[in-house]
Amino acid sequence: MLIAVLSGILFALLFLFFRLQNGWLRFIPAFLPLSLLIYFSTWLPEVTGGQEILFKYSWIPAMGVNLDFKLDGLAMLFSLMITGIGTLVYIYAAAYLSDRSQIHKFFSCLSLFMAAMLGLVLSDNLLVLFIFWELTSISSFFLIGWNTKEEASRKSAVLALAITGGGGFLLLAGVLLMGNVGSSYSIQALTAASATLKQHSSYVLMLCFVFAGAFTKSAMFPFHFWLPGAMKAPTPVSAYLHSATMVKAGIYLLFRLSPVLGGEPLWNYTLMIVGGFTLLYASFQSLFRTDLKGVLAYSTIAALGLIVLLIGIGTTESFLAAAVFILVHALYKAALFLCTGIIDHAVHSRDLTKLSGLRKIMMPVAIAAGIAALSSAGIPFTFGFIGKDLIYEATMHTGMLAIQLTGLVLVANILLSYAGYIAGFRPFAGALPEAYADTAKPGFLLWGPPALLAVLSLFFGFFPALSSPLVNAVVSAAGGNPALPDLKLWHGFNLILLLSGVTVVGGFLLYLLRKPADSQLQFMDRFEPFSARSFFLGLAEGIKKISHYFTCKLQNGYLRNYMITIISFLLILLCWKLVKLIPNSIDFSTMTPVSMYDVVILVMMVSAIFVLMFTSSRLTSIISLSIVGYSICLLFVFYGAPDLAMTQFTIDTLTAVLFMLILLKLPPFLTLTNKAIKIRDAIISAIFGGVISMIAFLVLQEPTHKTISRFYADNAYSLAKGKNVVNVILVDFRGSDTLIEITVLTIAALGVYSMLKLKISSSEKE
Amino acid sequence: MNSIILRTASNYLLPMLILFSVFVLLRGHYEPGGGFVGGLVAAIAFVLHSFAHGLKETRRFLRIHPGVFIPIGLSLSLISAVVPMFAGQSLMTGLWFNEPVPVIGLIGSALFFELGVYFVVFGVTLSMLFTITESV
Amino acid sequence: MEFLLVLLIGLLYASGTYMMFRRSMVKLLLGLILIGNGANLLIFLVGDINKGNPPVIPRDFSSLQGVYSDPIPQALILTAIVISFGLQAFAIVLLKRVYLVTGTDDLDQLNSDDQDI
Amino acid sequence: MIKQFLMNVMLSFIWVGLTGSFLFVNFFFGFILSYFILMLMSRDNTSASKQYFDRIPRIISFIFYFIYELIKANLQVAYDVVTPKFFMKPAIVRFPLTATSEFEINLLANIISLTPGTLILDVSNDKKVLYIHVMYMTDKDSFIKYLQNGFEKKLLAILR
Amino acid sequence: MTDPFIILPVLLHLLTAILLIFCWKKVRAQKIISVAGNLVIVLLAFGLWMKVWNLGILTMQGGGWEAPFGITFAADTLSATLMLLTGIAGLAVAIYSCAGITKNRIQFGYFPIVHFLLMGLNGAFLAGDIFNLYVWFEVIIISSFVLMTLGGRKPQLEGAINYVTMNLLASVIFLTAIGILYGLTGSLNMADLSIKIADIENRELVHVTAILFFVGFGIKSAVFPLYFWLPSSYNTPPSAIAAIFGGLLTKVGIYALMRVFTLIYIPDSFLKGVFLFVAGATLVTGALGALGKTDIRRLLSYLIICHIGYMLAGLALYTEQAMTGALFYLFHDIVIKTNLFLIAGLIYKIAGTYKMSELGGIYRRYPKLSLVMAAVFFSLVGIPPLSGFWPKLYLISESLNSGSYILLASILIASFITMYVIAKLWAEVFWKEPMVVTDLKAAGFDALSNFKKQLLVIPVIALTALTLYMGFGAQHIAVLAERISTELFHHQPYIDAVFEPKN
Amino acid sequence: MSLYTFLYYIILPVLCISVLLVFIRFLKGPHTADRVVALDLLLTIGIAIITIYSLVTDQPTFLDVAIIMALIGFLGTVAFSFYLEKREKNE
Amino acid sequence: MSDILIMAGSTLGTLFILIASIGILRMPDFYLRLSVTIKAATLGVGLVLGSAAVYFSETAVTTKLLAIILFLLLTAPVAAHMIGRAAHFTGNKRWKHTLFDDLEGKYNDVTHELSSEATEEKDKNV
Ligand code: NA
Ligand code: NA
Repeated sequence: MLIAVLSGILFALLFLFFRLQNGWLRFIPAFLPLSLLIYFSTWLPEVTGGQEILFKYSWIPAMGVNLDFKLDGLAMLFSLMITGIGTLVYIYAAAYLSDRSQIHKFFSCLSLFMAAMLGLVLSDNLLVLFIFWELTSISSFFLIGWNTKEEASRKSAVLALAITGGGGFLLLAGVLLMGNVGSSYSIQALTAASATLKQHSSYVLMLCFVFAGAFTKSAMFPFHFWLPGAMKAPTPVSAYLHSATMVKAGIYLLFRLSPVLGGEPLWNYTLMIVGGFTLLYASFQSLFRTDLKGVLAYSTIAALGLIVLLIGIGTTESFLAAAVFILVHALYKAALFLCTGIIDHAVHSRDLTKLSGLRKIMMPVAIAAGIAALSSAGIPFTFGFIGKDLIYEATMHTGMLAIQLTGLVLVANILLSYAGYIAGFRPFAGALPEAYADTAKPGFLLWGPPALLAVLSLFFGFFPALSSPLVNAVVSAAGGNPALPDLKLWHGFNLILLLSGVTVVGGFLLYLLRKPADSQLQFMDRFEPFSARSFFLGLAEGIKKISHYFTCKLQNGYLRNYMITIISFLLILLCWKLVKLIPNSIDFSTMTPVSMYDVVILVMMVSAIFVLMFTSSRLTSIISLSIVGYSICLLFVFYGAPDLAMTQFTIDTLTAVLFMLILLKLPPFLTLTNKAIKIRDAIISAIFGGVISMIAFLVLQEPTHKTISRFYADNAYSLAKGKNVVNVILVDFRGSDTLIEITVLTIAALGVYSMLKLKISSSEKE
Repeated sequence: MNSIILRTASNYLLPMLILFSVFVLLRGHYEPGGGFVGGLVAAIAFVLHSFAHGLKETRRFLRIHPGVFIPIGLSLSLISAVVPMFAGQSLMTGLWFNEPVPVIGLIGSALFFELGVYFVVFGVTLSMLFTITESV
Repeated sequence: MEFLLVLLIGLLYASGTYMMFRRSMVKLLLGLILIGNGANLLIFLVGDINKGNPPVIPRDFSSLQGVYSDPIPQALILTAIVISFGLQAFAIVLLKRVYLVTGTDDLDQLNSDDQDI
Repeated sequence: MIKQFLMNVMLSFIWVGLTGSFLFVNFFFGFILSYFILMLMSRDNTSASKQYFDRIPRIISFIFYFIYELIKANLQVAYDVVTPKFFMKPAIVRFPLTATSEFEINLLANIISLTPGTLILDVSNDKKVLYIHVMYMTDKDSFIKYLQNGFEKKLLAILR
Repeated sequence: MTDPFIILPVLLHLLTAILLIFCWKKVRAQKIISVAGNLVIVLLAFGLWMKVWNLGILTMQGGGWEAPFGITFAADTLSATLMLLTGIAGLAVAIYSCAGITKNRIQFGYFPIVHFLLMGLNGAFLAGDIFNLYVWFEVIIISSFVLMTLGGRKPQLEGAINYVTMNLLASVIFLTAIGILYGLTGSLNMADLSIKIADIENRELVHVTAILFFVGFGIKSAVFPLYFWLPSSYNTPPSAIAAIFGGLLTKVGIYALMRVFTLIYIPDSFLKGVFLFVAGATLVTGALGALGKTDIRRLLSYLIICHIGYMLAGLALYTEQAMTGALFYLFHDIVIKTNLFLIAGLIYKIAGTYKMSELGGIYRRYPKLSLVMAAVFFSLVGIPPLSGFWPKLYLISESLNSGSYILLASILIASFITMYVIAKLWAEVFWKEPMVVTDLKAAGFDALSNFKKQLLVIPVIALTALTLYMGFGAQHIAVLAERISTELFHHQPYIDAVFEPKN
Repeated sequence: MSLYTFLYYIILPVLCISVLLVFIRFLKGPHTADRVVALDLLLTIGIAIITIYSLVTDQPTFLDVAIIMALIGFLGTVAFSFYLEKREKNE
Repeated sequence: MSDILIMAGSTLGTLFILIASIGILRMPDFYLRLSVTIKAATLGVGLVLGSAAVYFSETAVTTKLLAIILFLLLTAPVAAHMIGRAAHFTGNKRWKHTLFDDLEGKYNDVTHELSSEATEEKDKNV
């Protein structure tokens, strides 16, 4: 099983390095999904028999991340769709893609994507599921942006990644939250702990996160807008991603988590509202599209909304309807996409206002598309009819909401039927324009896959019972009642049949009455500023602007502002703590008495500091600095630190010499800042000085036991054979410091040397 | 700087300062001083010389680039720090000869370490100042 | 005396920061040196200070007797002084180099590269 | 002359060794003692040795002369500094040198500078002239004479 | 356990540096010595790591003086791991530098300084004495100053002024903190401090010093609002230099924070709150800063800041799990940031610019190289199962556990923006066709000899391989990080190891 | 009057007063050269103070500092003069 | 005996130092200040050091003190010369009662070389 899942990834790597330019070699990759399809099909009997097949592989036990795969009905349904439609898409793509030199990379991405999808649907570990979830986002990023030279294509890819990936991060939070609460990432275990999860205080948060992930992925309103953009991808990609795989990942997740998180009103109503609204909105939107792919995109969004709605209803009937509709939709939508691709490939247009009469040059395509459209509309003897039936069945058994929901679904279904007709009939009906007359007929490898899909739609339409075992297994996996009767074509005359009829006829009437026209599109475009897409793009733009403003404010290029910020930050933190520590009185008795020479030195030092601060002469400032240094040196002498005094003195003198040498050719100080700024700076500085003083003072008050310096005082001579204890510390007790210290000096000298000697001219290349 | 008085003064101050620097270096373990101040004083001797005679003359007088003292001193310190490790002891462990030597006193790894410091400080200070003087 | 030193340290820090907030590179550097001095004095102060007893073992003794200045802060400051000498020297030279390249000492004009923000 | 000096030093060391006291004072005493012994021994010898024994008294007398001048001038200046009114008549004088070598000039300059009231500002690049700042200038020529016959002559007598 | 040889990587770096100084101006010899030295050090560091892994904490007492009287060097698992990673990054950079650094920079001490820098890093990881840590920090900053200014032109020097000033400020704050700490305890040994600090009654005062340490290290690790020096300087030096900076320099600040705030201080609720705020703000401001940047290295600079936030978040949450995440991120970040700047350098070599608007078409021209880079970029973003992903699990999970929803939001926002900007970068730099098609054959990457090309590419590939290992072999890293986290939070063994009587 | 009292209560204060006087000159300037001279004199007095201080505390160790000052303070003055002479007149 | 010597020496020395300090404060022009201070202070410090030598009367310390005196005697005049010369370059104002200045105009502005010519001497001598 692991191999089955990972084979896609392995092949992805393999395809990267083996070019497949020559003729028939292009079709070799199709054996990958095909063999996987066969592999998964072999498990069909067990799965439909109600078994759950488990495979466990240890990966990162430290984090509870294990490659646990579970093949149950739901996983099986999706696996079959992924590999089955995958096979067709592979074959189709091999024939479709014109740029042969890149085709191996295309298959690489596609295989990666397929593997990710398989992993997603098979994982029993939520974290692993998430990993594959993100992988689908990434691999679809590459697929959507396949036409790298077009800016629109690149933008759509980034947008798709941003939305689905962003949702992904939220989903991750949700997964981790579920894991934390349920103390496992195993879906099985979480299902068992379902009650705990639902009662937990963060259940709402959990739902928010999970919905964020699922809705972005499955293009629910208001996150739907990435999907039409993603149509910039090559058609095989659209067909694959938007019929059976990528967008269905969200659906899968909701399905999968229904038994874990579902059943609560919040879950159900959110899904119903979001799904319902998306359904209505998208199906309405599809009315106004003139681009074939646009129609398909919006009808896909609508279909996804419908499925979400069904999952939200949360009854066995609705699960059943959803499961069937997923399959129905996959079959007809993939077929329609593939047909669209053929048209695009042949006549280089997808404009519905221009396309017509194409049946004359591509009859098989027309038939396939037609059947798909019929299935989409739910004409009897197509699989779509069964689907519609079950949908109405489900909505009508929702108790209080039955009428509203059914009405909603009815309206939407009519619109969707229309979309199906438009996509499946319009390009083929009517007269063939001159321009298309001598178009070459598409090859078998192009029309074969959609035709096969159409045939399958018909097949299941005639024999719905064949799909029953699998569909029932799906329902039971989602937590519905497993004991369901087989699907039947004929339920007798009832309300549902009537509704189906209304749908079909209504859609057809609409199709006859409405002609796609650019004017309608332009009409809709007027509402564009109010759309979710505009909202999000505007939001992004706003964030960018804010960030730009903010960054400019912070990172303004003025060093002193940076330092003021840093010091202020430090001060805020320190003051917060120090307020509590302000001493009531100061005890001078324990302090060293003040002598005259101390005072003189201090007075001199303080004055020198002020001279240094306010002088306008550079030389005076350096001399003042020297005086400060020399005063410190004298203080060191007074307080018993001759070594320090010597060093301080030498260094100060050398620093002064350095300054002299450097300052020679520098301009004089200028008064550059105004008084207000100076006062502000002075206040901050004064507070800083005060805070440091206070800390120093507080530390002085604390009793300390200096055992270590006592040790040095006692043992410097006996153990280290030196009488100058400071020096003994420097070369022996703490000799390592000194070794490093001279290293610092070495580096500084090297630096000075290189900086002054190495001058790379601006013409020189780096 | 073209002053005869300074030039002459630096001629006799140079040996005095160097002598003094060695004095400071050797007694550091017993009284204030040590390799660091010693090195600085020695460097200052040459800085003074360069002020009086000009950099070219000082360079000629010194013969080798002062920067050469840096790696030599660093190696010396490093070696005196590392040698104890060959005896299986920690870095920087003091090793001492048993008998004291006249003038200097006990000789130990610490002295070589200080000598290294002396060289490094000398080389660093001088090469820095020379480089800067040249580029001014 | 400790109290006066505490105030002095505060003043060194304050004046150092004030200088660092100015626009001139030279002042910035002087400010850093002042703060460095303040830090050294601070370390010196928090070791026990007392007058006139250097931590040097007298001639006829083999250990320090009675009151003596804490040698550890002294060793620390020595190391810190030397290190900051290296850093300061480097910074001084950098200042010079920047001046040579940009022709200004005004820090506010040293942000030609921050356009792309 | 160097031979004599070395001899002198050697004898001082022997003295120190004999007395077994390494004190500076003891060494100094040994030096003076051996100086006189050597002087007595070398009555009739060459000019080189004569030079050595002549020079020491000259140095000593020079030092005393210097100290005398130092204190005298210092007191004069001190008086001027402490009293409210200034009696100074400062000037910068061009002083033609008799001394030629750099060392001589330097020594002379140092000594002139160290006595209050006079300060060497510079030496001309051809080493012929000193520029001296004088606090109490009465007559230029007599001042130059005074210096030439005073410090310069005595100093050159020691050095040459 | 006492082992004097833990210091060897440090000494070898010093030795190599000295050798390199002796070979001043001999470019070829320097290249060979540097690479050889780094290779030996990597092997040594690996040996040390194995030893620490098997035997536990190793110590060396400088001068043979018992703690706390001498200077203690201690290698626990964290130190050993960081030394190993530093060694690897150093080796990669050294190899890259052989072709990626101009001859005149090498003639003016590039390699010795790099070794000094690496020495400083290794030393800082080993330091068991707070003042010794300060001294190592100084080695690091002075070397970085030199590298920052080496052969610099205007922008580089302007950046250097900012860099130098703020780092010096940080050093002074750090030094002040050390002084105060000494005044409080009379000790400098970190293990000793751990004991002595716990005994001080005036807890508020203790926390005041803690704040000083936090701000001092905070500046070095570039957290909000102390990071200003980073964006204005990291984009200026040559890429090999930027790689060491980006990969290692800010991390040593984080290391110090982790060490000090587990061993010496136990943060109180106020400090934890500050950490949380700073971590969140770092994540968000760093990410916002990266938005809309058009210069690759400037973008990466902001991402460095942003991602420092993750590590700080781990510390801020102050649980073992969170720390595990922070450590994992730290290891991941060292490798990846080094690699990213090397990659930026490669891109520059190829296209002659860092401006995204002028770049393009890399994917078409160098598909395989691009894929290597893609792996790095996606690891950076944290696309599972690559290395940037795993640590976030810990962090998100812990922020959920502790109810730190603002931090959680910050983490998610930061992750999201990182992903967005990297996706945009990919689209711009790799997919888009370049606006101006210059004659790159003559000047750029293509003109280099095959050997030189390999010198540039091999380190990138090797580091990418390491990153991939960290992703797919996350189990190993996780176990390692968990062990370190435990060591950090239960530091009694560390103290025991330091005070172990001499045998 | 003991030697200690004499040195501590008379000599040291007088030296301190001298320091202050010189420092006033430093503050007054007016020319930078005056400041340099003041600095030089401060150093010289500093040497005297250290000497007296070492007498007072009976610690000859401090005299080492005085030696260094005597030797190296000179360099500072030379450097300042060098600067005064070499700089371009832009202050 | 030695105590009296020490007291006398230090008193005298301190007095000279005090005079130098008053001098530097009071003197009307730069050259006079320089002139007064450098030597009075040197003499003063010399005396103080001498008295310290008497106090410690220990070879090591005494030689040290003598060394300081020697250093001061060797360096102080040189320093004075350097500053005086520099001050002359920077055009320091002389006291109004200054009689004459032979140095005026003798420096080469570019090379800072000093000539020994006495051509203008007669004119300057007022
Ligand atoms: Na008078
Ligand atoms: Na005189």
